[in-house]
Amino acid sequence: MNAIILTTVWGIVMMLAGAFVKNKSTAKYWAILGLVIVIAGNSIELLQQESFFKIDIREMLHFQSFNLTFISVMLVCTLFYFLLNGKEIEKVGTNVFEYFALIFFILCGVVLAASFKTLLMLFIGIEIISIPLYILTGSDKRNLKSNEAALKYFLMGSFSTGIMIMGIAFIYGGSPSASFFIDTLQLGVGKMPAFIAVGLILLMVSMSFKVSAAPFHFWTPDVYDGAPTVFTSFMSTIVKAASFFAFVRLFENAFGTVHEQWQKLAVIITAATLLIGNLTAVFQQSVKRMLAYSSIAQAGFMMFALFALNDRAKEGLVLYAAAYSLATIGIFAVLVKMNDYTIDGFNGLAKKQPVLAICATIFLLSLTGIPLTAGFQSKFFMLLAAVKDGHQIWLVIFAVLCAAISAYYYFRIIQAMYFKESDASADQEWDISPAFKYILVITAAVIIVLGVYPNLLLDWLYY
Amino acid sequence: MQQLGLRFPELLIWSPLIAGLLCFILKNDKNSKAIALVSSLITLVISSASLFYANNKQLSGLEEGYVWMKYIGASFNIGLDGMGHILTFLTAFSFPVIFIATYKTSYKDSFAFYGLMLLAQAGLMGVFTALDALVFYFFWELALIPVYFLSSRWGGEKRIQATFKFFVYTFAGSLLMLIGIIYLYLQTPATAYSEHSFAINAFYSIHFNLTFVQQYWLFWLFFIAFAIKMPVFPFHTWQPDAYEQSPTAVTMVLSGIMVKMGVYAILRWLVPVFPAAMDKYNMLIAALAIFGMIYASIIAIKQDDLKRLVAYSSIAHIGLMCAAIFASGQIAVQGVMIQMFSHGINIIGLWIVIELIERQTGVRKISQLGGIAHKAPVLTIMLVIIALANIALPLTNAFVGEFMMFNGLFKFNIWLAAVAGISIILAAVYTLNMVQKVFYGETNAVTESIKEIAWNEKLALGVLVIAIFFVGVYPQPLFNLTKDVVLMITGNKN
Amino acid sequence: MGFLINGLGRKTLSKTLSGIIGSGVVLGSFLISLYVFFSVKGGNTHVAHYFDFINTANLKIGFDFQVDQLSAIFLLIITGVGFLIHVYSTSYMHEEDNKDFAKYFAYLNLFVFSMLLLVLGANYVIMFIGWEGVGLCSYLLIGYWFKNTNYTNAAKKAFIMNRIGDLGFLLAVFWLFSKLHTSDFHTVFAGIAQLSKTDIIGITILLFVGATGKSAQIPLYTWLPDAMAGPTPVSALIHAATMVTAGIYMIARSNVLYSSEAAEITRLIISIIGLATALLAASIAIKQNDIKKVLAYSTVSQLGFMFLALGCGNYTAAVFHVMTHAFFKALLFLGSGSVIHAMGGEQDITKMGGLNKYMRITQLTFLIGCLAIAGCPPFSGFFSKDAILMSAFEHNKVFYVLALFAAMMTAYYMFRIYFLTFNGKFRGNQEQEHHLHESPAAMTMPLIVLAILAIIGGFVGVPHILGGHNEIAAFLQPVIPVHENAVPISSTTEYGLMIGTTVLMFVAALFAYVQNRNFVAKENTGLGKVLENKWYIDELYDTIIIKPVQSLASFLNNVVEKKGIDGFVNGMGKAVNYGSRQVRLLQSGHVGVYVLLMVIGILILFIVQMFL
Amino acid sequence: MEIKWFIELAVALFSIGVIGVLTRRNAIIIFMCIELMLNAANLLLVAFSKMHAAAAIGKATPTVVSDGQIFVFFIMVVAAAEVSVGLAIIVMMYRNVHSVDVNFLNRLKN
Amino acid sequence: MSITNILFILLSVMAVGSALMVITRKNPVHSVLYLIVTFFAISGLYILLNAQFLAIVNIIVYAGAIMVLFLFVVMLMNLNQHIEPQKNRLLQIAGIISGGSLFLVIVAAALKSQTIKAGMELQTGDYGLIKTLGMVLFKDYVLPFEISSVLFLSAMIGAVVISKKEH
Repeated sequence: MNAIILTTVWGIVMMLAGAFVKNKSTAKYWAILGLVIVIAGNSIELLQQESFFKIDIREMLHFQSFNLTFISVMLVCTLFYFLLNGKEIEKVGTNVFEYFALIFFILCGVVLAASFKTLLMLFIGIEIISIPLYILTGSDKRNLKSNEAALKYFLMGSFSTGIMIMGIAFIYGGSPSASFFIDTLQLGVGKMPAFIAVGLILLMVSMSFKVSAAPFHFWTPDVYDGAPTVFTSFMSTIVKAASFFAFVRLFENAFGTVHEQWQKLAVIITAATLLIGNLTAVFQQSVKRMLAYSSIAQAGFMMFALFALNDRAKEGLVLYAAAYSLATIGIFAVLVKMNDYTIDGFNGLAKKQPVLAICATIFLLSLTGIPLTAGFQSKFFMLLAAVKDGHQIWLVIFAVLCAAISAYYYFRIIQAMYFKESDASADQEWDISPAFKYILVITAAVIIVLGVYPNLLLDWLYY
Repeated sequence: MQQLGLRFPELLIWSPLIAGLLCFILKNDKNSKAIALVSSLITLVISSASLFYANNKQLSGLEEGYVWMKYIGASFNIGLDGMGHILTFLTAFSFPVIFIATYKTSYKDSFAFYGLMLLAQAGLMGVFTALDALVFYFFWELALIPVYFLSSRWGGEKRIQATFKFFVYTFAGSLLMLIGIIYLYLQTPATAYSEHSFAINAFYSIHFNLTFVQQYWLFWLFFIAFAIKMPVFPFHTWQPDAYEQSPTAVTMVLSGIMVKMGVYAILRWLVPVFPAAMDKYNMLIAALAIFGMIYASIIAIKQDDLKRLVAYSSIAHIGLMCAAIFASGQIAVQGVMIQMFSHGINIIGLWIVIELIERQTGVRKISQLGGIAHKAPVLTIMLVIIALANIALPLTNAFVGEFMMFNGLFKFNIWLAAVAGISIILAAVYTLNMVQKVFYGETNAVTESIKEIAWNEKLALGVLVIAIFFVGVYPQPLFNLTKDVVLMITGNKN
Repeated sequence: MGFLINGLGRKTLSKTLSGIIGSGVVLGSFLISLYVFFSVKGGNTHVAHYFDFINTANLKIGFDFQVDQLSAIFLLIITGVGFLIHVYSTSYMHEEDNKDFAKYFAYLNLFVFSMLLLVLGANYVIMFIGWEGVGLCSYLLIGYWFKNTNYTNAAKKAFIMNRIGDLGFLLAVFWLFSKLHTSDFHTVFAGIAQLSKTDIIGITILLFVGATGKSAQIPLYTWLPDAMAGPTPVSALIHAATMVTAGIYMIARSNVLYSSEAAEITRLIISIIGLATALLAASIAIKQNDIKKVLAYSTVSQLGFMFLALGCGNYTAAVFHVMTHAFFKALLFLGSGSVIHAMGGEQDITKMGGLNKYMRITQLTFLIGCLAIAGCPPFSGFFSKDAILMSAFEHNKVFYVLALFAAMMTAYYMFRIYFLTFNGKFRGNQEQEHHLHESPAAMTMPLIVLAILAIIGGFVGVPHILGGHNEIAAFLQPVIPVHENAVPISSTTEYGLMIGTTVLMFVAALFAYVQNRNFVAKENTGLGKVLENKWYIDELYDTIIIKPVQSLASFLNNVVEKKGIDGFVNGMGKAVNYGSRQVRLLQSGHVGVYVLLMVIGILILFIVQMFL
Repeated sequence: MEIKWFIELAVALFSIGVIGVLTRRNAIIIFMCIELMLNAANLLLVAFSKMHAAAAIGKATPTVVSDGQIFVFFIMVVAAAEVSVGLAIIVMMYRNVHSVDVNFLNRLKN
Repeated sequence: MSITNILFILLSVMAVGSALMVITRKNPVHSVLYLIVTFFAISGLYILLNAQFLAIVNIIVYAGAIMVLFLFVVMLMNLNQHIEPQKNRLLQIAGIISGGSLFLVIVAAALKSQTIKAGMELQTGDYGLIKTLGMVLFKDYVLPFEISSVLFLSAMIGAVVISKKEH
């Protein structure tokens, strides 16, 4: 609850500051300050299990250790994001304060999506996330790619919103309590009613859209590619992870008891996502677009949480969210510093910028799922959950083969950085402060610490 | 005192790990060489010392291990038994030898080179000491990563593709194994902390809870991972390329020790875990391994590149080990134990010689070399001894192992043993061919400039040769070390 | 005993730096052997256990040595002949520089060590260690002049062919292990009752395969003539006197197995192979012009005789022939070495002739050798060969006739080379003629000693019928029980055969003299050409074994490995790449298509959920 | 009257909206079709709301039964917000390329 | 047939018919106008469903504000029917087919079960009045109500960010 209020307030503060503060380069400090406050507020709530504000009438939101921890993870990831990308956000356009304000509003939506108890809150949360994102995607106004991405994202996003509320309507029609509370569907273990079934499918479609699971992923590569890179970084990590959390939360609480009846849908989506994400990423020449496909591929792994829907899956999802977000934020932070986004642009980076190269390597290894990185632990938990579920072992095998394919495209970057020579002419100006390097190293260190001892994070889930 | 003995496995991991990180932190090209050498010698001392505390009777780590991921039942549990002792000692022994032999080779960014080498050593030590499936998997992968970087960074012309193929191949295999591990884990009984456990002892008793069908498919998940690592036909094609393209010091690690990971893993994590599947598939796999052995031997005849030749020879040797394991008799498995050690030593020796030749002449093609024996008699003598050990001449180390493995194989199936025997002949053909063409005959323009080897190389090769003869003549210490573990693995089968 | 082994062990480790040390230690071991011999003669056989070579739960192999009558004889032969040859070598090899000289002796000593290991081993494994060890030394010594590719090829060939035999040996050992769990001679022989018929046949045949490799029998004999590439003393020691007889030793040692009822078929095979080898090799030897090659084929042929004896169950005769053969063949080789030395390395007998004028001692000793090998009484060869022929006669008349024919050929080719070398006119060039000289004492002394042995060596085995006691048979009695023949041959027959044989030998020798009195080099035709080209056996092997293996290797390497398996692995990568290129086309960039695909996705989900 | 008719009507409108999205190229019309889809959902919500209200006669509290209508209210809020942002994006696009044809949007593909 | 049924049929036909016109008219202005007609029909249906307040809001917000905005933009861009050439015929057919199947599938799925016979007759229609809804909205739903202000804020900022001219 603290987080919602504080993000909203600070969003407004940023907005007003944008009107009154002339020096745009101070925006990032404002934002970091605000975020620290939000994190503090959230941590206090996590520690005390009690919010400063008690206005949640009819308990439409639900806060306990589990989702408060998740929110903290997301907020901390955002902090890393701000620290690494603050300078780059300034370069996108003139409305720097507004961008930060929008990000704070998105965070508010993230918190809602992580704590909803009714479909209404889910809907509002998702929309609060989506609408600012449309804007951020299109924020590079002169860039036609950015425009195109914004329009595509907007049209398809609205389309999925339509599907979502259609689904909500059917759920409402089938709800015996005539309300939108997700835990009052009283499904029991029998065959679920027709309205619920239709609503479930439509909700699954729209949530799959949000987390870019195949075959509803088509917006992802184009939007991630077209959006300003700093915002791609944000939307492919925190937003996506939050959507996933919402997705799993919704299906666990609302439809958990009839898990077997819709599990096959999750299987189809998972398999398709893994296949398409990994396969398409292989051929990409642009690192940015490759990372877009890789985010689809990673979504395939996160889909295991939905597929298995047990304790390990939920823990794994949180871990995955942290690992994936940190690694992707990190790799995007490196990417933003490059002039050339193609894989060849990374040639010889190890010589020119060894710190960047080694951190990027750790991020990529984490994304690949090599032990000692958080990426491995998260994949491990996902596999554990999926195997524990006991059905469809073939899907798990398929997933690990896809993970092997993923090594192919992630390692292309590592190979470029370390084993290939750059063109002498291709050298560029580097705008890298020591602080940036330190933070990058810290990010990498966090990934390794989580990889070695994931309980640092997981213990909080049951605090 | 017993507690002290139990601390050795940790030291074996920490010593190279810390030294490796030190190399990276200092970033000093000069010192790193010395750091590497000193730390590897320290590791050797630790490993030798641990032999005195060898507790062969059973696998035992620290009482509880360090509880690592408590509620999923994984603990950082490491320990050594006879097999672990042999392999950790091999690892500890090989690295100083490698460092000494390549002391004169200068690598670009050598701090990174030595750092990664030491990290690889730490990973290997971890694999050989892990008593917890998850820890094992961790190290299994960790050993791979430094080697990947070493090969890709300092390797030959086509290194990137070759090592990447190697990496993806083994990575895919080990992920399959991960699924197997998870599946098994979920069948284990609850412990004090958690629903299930990754501890090795839990895995060993798991087969009582598994149906035969489960055992069968789980067996393949594990076996493919190990088969790729060893490698066994038809999963071997990464190997010649990887060996060819890697810098020789790394190839030594790869072939001398890393392939033993596969053999070790089969003995530790496959054979005792799936007895029913062993019974079902032993014939199939032994036949496959032996086919691969002959196949590799025949191909080796045609190789012109020294490294590829040794690579195929290694595939053949590993094929025999694999077949012997699946022949599943005590004698055969005992032979495998010895052979793991022997093969490591021999093949490292071969690589050192190849490295020396390549460094001096820049050539690895058999057809372009010749007459080295005039210029470097000591090198030649060493090489001949090592080559003969490689073809298992009596009184060299490999004879003992191969003798026992063939013996076990013969008990298992006469025809398999007979067919496998052909490889003895083929091994002589390709090895002697190589010796003849490279070392004998007249010198030519390429070999004209070759010089006698220096003290450090003499030292390294000398140590290896002594080891070859020692094990060849008096292998009993190794038997004593591994006797119990062999019994444990093979159970009551003869 | 420990003393003996220690002495031998030290020798191999301390790579001797001069021939004197080399010869000295062999002399030392010879003296010890003598001591051993006499102590054994006094009935004092002994098995010494040194340490456990392999000792595991159910495999125990000790590093054990055994001295009994059989090994004592071989000990004497090895160390005695070995000593003489070491002495001879000091002179023969003096042109080599210091380092190589030392290396040579080191190898030679290593050889003696391995050979002793072979004959002293108390179980098959130790025997095998020596067995491979002598193969290795043979390899090293044949390829001693490693600059010459032909020589190294020959060395390689020898080693590989030996290895083929070794495989047989090894399998036999495994067979023993799998049935009896041991390879100690006495336990194996004691446990023979536990072996089934198949076991015995399998084991004996496999052991024999091992013997054909080491002792150059059909089909694995071709390495021995090529092995003449090594220095001549080496040929004398290894490829005539000692190593090649290892096969005989092994079978004689295992006589318990071979004599058993079940092994009858094996014995038959051995006889046939031995006889065939004797004939084949002798026929080839007739037309060879290289003096050492002739001797080599002669060796093969004589080995064939020994195997014939073994096949006929007369182990004593075989061992006896080994002994006499060691004397006279070493003598012949050393003699030929002396000739070659004098001729400055020339080995072609068509380029020699009339050497008797220059090298008296050599000529005389060589003549003695020829007489001995041809089987002229009372030279040693007569007694041993006669024993073999007798047992063949007892066994099978056809064998006897064929063996007799082979013996005649022996006489023919031996005298052919004798006459060509020493009689007639010198056919070499001027320079060589000037160079001709008698060899130094270090070379002639061993010749003389061996000549004496070749003359008197036969008297240890004079058969009863000639008033002797056949002492060797008596001596070997504890190891090789004498089998009484079911149908004893009458004395008359035996006398008749002996005389007949002797006469035929003389005829053959005379024929050789007549034919080669006035030698004119001419092209061989017809059978002669076939014989000169050794029945084209090498070419045959080349076509049916080496070439197919080579092309199979190429095929596997280029097609199966690169295109097949690796092609499949790389094909996976390519398939992923291809799939990637195709799948990304779905990402067409058109919103309409995206939404359409999404709707289709929704439809699929509905259909799956609702109607499946 | 049965709920069935309303479901059919709402789904029909929804599907017409989907068809519109699929077949038209003008971004504005596509957006209008999406609005149509939203309205179809609204209609369904209201219908269900009445269905629940009818079922709740005599046993339920009135606060419960108006949930559906409240939701429609929020959907309208969201739609309004979306429209403002969406039209702004379309206008921005139009300013740059002077077209609202979505088929021009193919710089990003593969 | 009661009056409600007749009204229902009339309004349904009107809604579906004008919706079809929306997607078939080439001229965007016509489409906008037909959409307004659809919204009016839907508002009529709301009244049938005892949602009087929503019916009014629908007309005010949708037909009034939103559609006028649309119309405004269309006019502003001066889009007429010539701008939009025919779309790929194949894609159109595929679109119609899949949209039609979507209708069939959802309806079939939703009405599959025979238990859905719920009647919708209601005697008192006061629960859709502004008074009732207002109470619910500002008591129970005050939190989402407040939070939706964030939505509007961000939409506002967005519109500004997107539309503001940069220099």
